[in-house]
Amino acid sequence: MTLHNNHSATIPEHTRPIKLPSDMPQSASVTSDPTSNPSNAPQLADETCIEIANFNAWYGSFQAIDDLTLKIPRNQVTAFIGPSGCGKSTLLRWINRMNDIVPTAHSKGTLRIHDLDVLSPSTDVVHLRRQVGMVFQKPNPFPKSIYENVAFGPRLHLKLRRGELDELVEWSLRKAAVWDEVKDRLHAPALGLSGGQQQRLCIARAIAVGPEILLMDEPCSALDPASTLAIEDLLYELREQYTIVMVTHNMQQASRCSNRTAFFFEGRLVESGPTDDVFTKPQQKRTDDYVRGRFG
Amino acid sequence: MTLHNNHSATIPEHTRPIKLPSDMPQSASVTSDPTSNPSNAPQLADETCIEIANFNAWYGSFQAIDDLTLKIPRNQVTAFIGPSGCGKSTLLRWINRMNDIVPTAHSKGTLRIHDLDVLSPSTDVVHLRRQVGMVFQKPNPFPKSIYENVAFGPRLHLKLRRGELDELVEWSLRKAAVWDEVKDRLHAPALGLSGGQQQRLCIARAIAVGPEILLMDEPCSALDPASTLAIEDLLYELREQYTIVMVTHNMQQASRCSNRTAFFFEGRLVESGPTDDVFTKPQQKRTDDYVRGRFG
Amino acid sequence: MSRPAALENRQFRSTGAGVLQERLMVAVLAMCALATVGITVGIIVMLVGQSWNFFNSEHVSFKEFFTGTEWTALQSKNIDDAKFGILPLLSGTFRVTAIAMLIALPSGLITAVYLSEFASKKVRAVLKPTLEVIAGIPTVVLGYFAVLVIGPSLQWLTDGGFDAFNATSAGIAVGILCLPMVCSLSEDALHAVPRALREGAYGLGCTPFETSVKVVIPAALSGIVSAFLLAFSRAVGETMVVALAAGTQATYTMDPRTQSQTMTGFIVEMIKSENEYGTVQYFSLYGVAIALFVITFGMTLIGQLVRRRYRESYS
Amino acid sequence: MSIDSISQDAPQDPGVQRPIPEAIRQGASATAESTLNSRHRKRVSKAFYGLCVAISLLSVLVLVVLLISIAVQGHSRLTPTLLTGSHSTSEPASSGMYPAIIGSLAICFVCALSALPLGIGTAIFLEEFQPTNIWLRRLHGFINLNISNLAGVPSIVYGLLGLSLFVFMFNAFGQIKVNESSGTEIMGVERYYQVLTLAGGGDSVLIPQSDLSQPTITITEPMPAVDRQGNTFQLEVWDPKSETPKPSDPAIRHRTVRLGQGGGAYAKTSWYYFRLPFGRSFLAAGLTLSLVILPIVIIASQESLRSVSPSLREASYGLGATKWQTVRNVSLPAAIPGIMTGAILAMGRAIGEAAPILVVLGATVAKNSGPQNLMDTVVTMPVLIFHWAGDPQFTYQQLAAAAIIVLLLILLLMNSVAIYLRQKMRIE
Amino acid sequence: TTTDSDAPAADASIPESNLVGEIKIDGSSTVQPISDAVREEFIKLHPQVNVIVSGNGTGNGFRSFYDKGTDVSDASRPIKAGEFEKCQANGVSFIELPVAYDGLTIAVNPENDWVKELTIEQLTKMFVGDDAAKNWSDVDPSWPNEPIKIFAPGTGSGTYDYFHEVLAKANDSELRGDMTLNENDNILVQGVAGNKYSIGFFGVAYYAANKDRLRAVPIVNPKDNTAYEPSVENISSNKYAPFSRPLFIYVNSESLNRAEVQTFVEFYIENVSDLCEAANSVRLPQEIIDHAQQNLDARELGTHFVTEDGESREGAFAELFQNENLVK
Ligand SMILES: Nc1ncnc2c1ncn2[C@@H]1O[C@H](COP(=O)(O)OP(=O)(O)OP(=O)(O)O)[C@@H](O)[C@H]1O
Ligand SMILES: Nc1ncnc2c1ncn2[C@@H]1O[C@H](COP(=O)(O)OP(=O)(O)OP(=O)(O)O)[C@@H](O)[C@H]1O
Ligand SMILES: [Mg+2]
Ligand SMILES: [Mg+2]
Ligand SMILES: O=P([O-])([O-])[O-]
Repeated sequence: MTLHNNHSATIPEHTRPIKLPSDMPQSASVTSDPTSNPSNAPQLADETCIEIANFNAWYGSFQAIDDLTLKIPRNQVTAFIGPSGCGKSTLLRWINRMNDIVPTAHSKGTLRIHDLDVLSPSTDVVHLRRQVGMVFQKPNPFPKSIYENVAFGPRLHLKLRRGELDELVEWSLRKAAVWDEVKDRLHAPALGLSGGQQQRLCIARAIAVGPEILLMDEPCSALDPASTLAIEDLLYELREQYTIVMVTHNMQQASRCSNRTAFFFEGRLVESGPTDDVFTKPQQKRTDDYVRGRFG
Repeated sequence: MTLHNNHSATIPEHTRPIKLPSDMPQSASVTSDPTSNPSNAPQLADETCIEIANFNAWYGSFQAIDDLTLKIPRNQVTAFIGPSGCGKSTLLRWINRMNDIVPTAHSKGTLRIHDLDVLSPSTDVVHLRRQVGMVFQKPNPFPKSIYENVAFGPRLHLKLRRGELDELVEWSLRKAAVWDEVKDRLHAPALGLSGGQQQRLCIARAIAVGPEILLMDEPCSALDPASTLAIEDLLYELREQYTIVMVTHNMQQASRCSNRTAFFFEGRLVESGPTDDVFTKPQQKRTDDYVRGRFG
Repeated sequence: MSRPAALENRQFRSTGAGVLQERLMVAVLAMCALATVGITVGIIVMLVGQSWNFFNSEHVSFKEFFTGTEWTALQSKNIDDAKFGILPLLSGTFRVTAIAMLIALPSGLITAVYLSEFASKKVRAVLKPTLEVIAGIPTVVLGYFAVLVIGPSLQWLTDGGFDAFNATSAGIAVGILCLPMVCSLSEDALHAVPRALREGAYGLGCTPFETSVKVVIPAALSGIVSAFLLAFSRAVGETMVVALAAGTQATYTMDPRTQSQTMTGFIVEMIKSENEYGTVQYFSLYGVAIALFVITFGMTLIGQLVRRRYRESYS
Repeated sequence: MSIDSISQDAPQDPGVQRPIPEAIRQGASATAESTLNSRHRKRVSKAFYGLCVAISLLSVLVLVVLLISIAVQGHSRLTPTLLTGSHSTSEPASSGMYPAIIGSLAICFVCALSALPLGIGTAIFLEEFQPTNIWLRRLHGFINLNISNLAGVPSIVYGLLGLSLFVFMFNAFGQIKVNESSGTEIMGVERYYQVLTLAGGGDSVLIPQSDLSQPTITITEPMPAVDRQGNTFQLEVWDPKSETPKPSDPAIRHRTVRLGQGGGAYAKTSWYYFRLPFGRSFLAAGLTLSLVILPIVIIASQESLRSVSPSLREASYGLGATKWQTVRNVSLPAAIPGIMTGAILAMGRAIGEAAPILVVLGATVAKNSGPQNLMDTVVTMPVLIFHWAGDPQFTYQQLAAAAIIVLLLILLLMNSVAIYLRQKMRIE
Repeated sequence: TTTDSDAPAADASIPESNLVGEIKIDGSSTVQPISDAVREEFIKLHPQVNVIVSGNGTGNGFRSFYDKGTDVSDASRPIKAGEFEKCQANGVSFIELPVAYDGLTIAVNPENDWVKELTIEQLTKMFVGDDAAKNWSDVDPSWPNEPIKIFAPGTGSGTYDYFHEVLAKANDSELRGDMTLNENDNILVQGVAGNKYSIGFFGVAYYAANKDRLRAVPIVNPKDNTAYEPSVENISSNKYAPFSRPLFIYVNSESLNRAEVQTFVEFYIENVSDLCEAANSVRLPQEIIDHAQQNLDARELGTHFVTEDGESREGAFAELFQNENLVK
């Protein structure tokens, strides 16, 4: 809480850190235009948003993540790379406690988002997930209309007045750069959209509840080249206002879209740092081998 | 037949090309030491083993391969690359008529292995598949013992005395570079092996029936780096005696292991040629984009 | 693009009601699930409680119950004449079940192999619904079929060598009844065999027959075995067909041409006759029921265990 | 490493140059023989294929023979009477199955109302609320195992359970006897005395019963009574020994009884009449059948829920939905077509079940109408078929066949509804 | 619907019955067809009365009867002393009403061409004791050497009891234990009709309904040594002895207070002689019916077939069915 209060004046409203429900009234008064102080951006860039320390995760008795320590800075795109099965998805799914639904999954260590202890059993996961949106490998819109997909989250969480929901849906779809393509068929089934449109719809759905962080697990791996491009453009825009963590298999994509890269191997973090450094002058031989495609 | 007879003296016994049943007696007399004339190797490299011309393939009404023409030379490794769904596997599966078991699959055009018309309904597929071994993306050993896996094919096709079978199993496992790891537990279940060992076992199983051609559909994509390395080493050895066609997603793997590369896109062959040329000076923009990771 | 008011000024719904609803639903659903355990407990309590009246009687001994070759619960008015050896009922059940299995297992498995390995879409489109229709036929109908078609045909074929009610016609009808079950469960098992194994076999030059018999069936064996066990317990527990077609005389023999009262057949007869409710003869039906329950429960349990092991071996 | 260097290195590597086994050498040289071998193997394969086709055809053939034999036997009895009449011993030819159809549907209804919520709830609990705690996980596993075992329990055992649990309720609430109040009555019953009037021919009036311990009444003086519309009126008494002649006006006769006329208790029940134990009632039968189909419903629902793509569920959780919200908004809507299909198939099973009904309701088929109240007994189609098929008279045999045709048609109808539902929901 | 308060006089001639209630009947499967026939006629007149007829056998019927499970019990033999005691103990008093004659018919398969007639001795050989004849040839050497397959009513039935009484009671033995027993007489018919070497016994009604697939065996009357068929005349004249027997209904007297039961039973006695013929039984002499009617009208409770000391009375039906024998 202290960490956050010191900075609260400089933090744009929409990236307000996660607070326990009791904190709401205090910070509700803080309002400022997110774009009013661009000069603050570089300064913010180094503030830690997610802090992982000595983190271990298991599925049953299989250890998927082994003593991992990593800081993920705010308002940047962090890419997780590494060969299949190295634990990238597992880590991502622990950040918003998605692994709660895997009966065999358990973990140990520290995982904080600002001042919130994510792993604590008393953490309100509903609240957590409202602040930490997730986008999956395969676009997974609900078999409902486009509108209903986006409205799903707000309907669950927010008290809305008439008209507000429509406004929110439009805003989210615009933000996800898919509004123009769907505005004439908001009530058509979402499954009728193309893969790329579906994936952008999923992003719209995720940002409609106003998260601070977006987790993306290989968001482009099921998409055609054109759709991939559209999503990459979108990431480029969104990073202004969200902290983004993405898993990718495509090294070129990682180098194109991310500010920072973390390389995992067999459940351990091998190397992390600014993307350019990791790709051009990796410190570890294994990283070098991997980014050059020698394995994986 | 003519094409083949001209060269028969230089072809190692176990890689003798496919013949129609009527040809058998004539060539049965041909025996020569496979290693006696290494100087011939470069010359052989250009002889066409598989000839594909104006080939089209469909699944139901969906055209997976569109008017494809390609020559695959003998005793070389040819790599098929291209984004997912471009028809690489489909082509591979037509070469040994594996698509016979897909009810909706049908095709048109020319597909010859030496003088054998593969697609002709009168072709003896059992005989064909004996000569064209196949190794799959995911290692698929039978749930039997290691020995039984390798002995499975020979038992089907050959009349063998006891000792002969043992000898053959050992030879195949040695050839597939897995003998040392399994020789003490030949009768243990094959499913107890690691992924890489299983994949090499599958290669041993394929060569135990004495094929000329080995088709490999992403043989390393399910494997860890160490196993991948072992398989790549193996390919390197085997190409001396087999014509190898492999599908891969890993551009670096293609450039490391193959002599020739064919790039597919959306059911068409975009470019094919010596691997170095395709990777360093591709003729087509799309090829360039792909090998640089701009899509796929 | 400024953020909509709804997000600028997020008014969260209170989670209290949601949490309460969630708890309530979990409790309700857990009650449902526990109720299923309650049913099993109920069955066991009921069977044990009622059969206590039987086993506790001075006229019944466990030894006689398990080894006696005469069962005269329905025939003896006088408890002193009653013989309670379950072997005749077991032999009746065995005869009917054996005949049923002789029919259902091979043909069910072969049909399953056909469906999963060879059949074209069109054939499947005909065959699967046909089997589903057979599976949906009420057992009374099959009993009727056994009495009216199978029984007379057998008598006609053998020139009266069969009784009017006999184990064979009941067995055939029960076999027809079990066939779709064997078939669909075996097909599931065959279906679960990874395609890769089939392709591996074809890739080595196997014919379809060799692929099925040497690779696919062995790989699916535990699933098939558990299908067989389930069919077996279904046949053992089948009631209406035997009540109509198998006859009501409990004889300790292996002759499939004669009447054969099965365990279920006996229970129905006893219930229908309401023979001396409260007498040992009446309660003997619970003794038979508990034996029946133990047999079928054991079968399904083994089937489940087999199935579980095999699931693990693939994942 | 260039390709050229590889190909030059290769021959010098001694590891590659292993002798080719004799087997392959010979196998290859004896190709003609192996072709013969392959021809033989192909023949075996063809024969096997033939066997498969033959056996599969046989199963179709069985169905055809069965249907034909039933159609031949029953077609002449497929008359309107079959659908409107009821079982008759004196005039077999005018027998029908109206009460049985209504009875089966009523039982099915009870069955659906009880088994579906319970079954779907259980399936949801097992599939969607998987606990992380190891002991609770074991409990889950145990419940799952228990359900598959329940699916294998013979239906007649469920019948016995229903008999103890629903029909008699272990005699905990008393027994059902004639001339006494039956069991523990909870609602839907009014007690009267029924007294014959002077009108004769079974004309009677009802007199409210005030003292329940008094099973009979003797009319000695005028008293209030209820007519068949439920209106209260004053009942007149006529003394045969008195001078007054027996009233001749039928309207008066309707309202007059003989002096000293006795009457016995009559329990007037509403449709919602409810008592414990249930006795041999369709409610007991429906509940018993719901035990039979419960495992089927659970397993079908589980399968259907399992086939809902986990990614949809994760999407919902990712948006901060709770488990129950996810179930209600995402999993259940997506699984409903499968659940409905399973449910309807289970209903089909319930409609065709006879053994537990025989145990719970007995084999009586003489009933002219559907159930009048919850505690009324019914006739069901399978039991009627069982009864008719067991009767050697040719007419009944034909009737049995005709009833089977009707039953199969009803099942077919249900299955088509299932398929229609499945398709419709899939499109939406 | 017509309201009865101002219904026109024309309707009064056939008043529409508004009798309601439920009547439960169980017992003899031999009487069941008669009760069924009466039921069907009765509910035509009184459609709102629910009459449930089961046929689980005389003994089973009596058990429900003394447990107050039924209002009326059908019986193909008189109540036994033990059953009467139970009734007394449970406070169930009843009126005993004979309703028809039955000839217990011994039937064989029509293809059976060797059995022309049967004597009591032959029947005893076939049916009594566990050492009874296994094969037909054991009864008469000229008959085929094939096993006898016997289909008989269940032990809860009056027919079984009656048969037992005639053949086995005298020498204190039991009927053989390896018969196929079934309370459902239709199953017995099917069994006998289905196999050449089978034999069975049941009420004449079941034979009459299946004359085309059964053959009734004439039974030698021990009094005049002549074989008689179970025909209507032979049964009613008691020539078909000893297998001619009366059928009864027993009515719970408490139930008889109920208007619907009273109406039903009156209807039963009034119409049974006509209806029983339709149901293939044999009508009783009118004087017996009249006597039954009197007993009913006078509510004469008790049985004629058990003595004061609780012994079953022996003797011819017509002689026993007298008021002086009535025991409450
Ligand atoms: N639900 C689960 N139960 C058991 N093991 C799991 C489960 N999910 C993942 N694993 C195992 O945990 C390890 C890490 O998995 P994870 O999905 O995090 O890998 P990944 O790096 O995302 O790989 P990929 O690139 O293939 O998605 C793998 O070995 C995987 O097999
Ligand atoms: N059995 C099948 N039935 C119908 N369509 C199929 C079938 N198999 C493949 N296809 C389609 O044919 C196209 C080519 O498939 P193919 O498997 O050859 O692609 P690929 O290049 O091997 O892709 P990948 O790299 O993902 O394996 C794809 O669009 C695929 O969806
Ligand atoms: Mg992953
Ligand atoms: Mg592929
Ligand atoms: O007539 P019974 O059923 O009692 O033989």
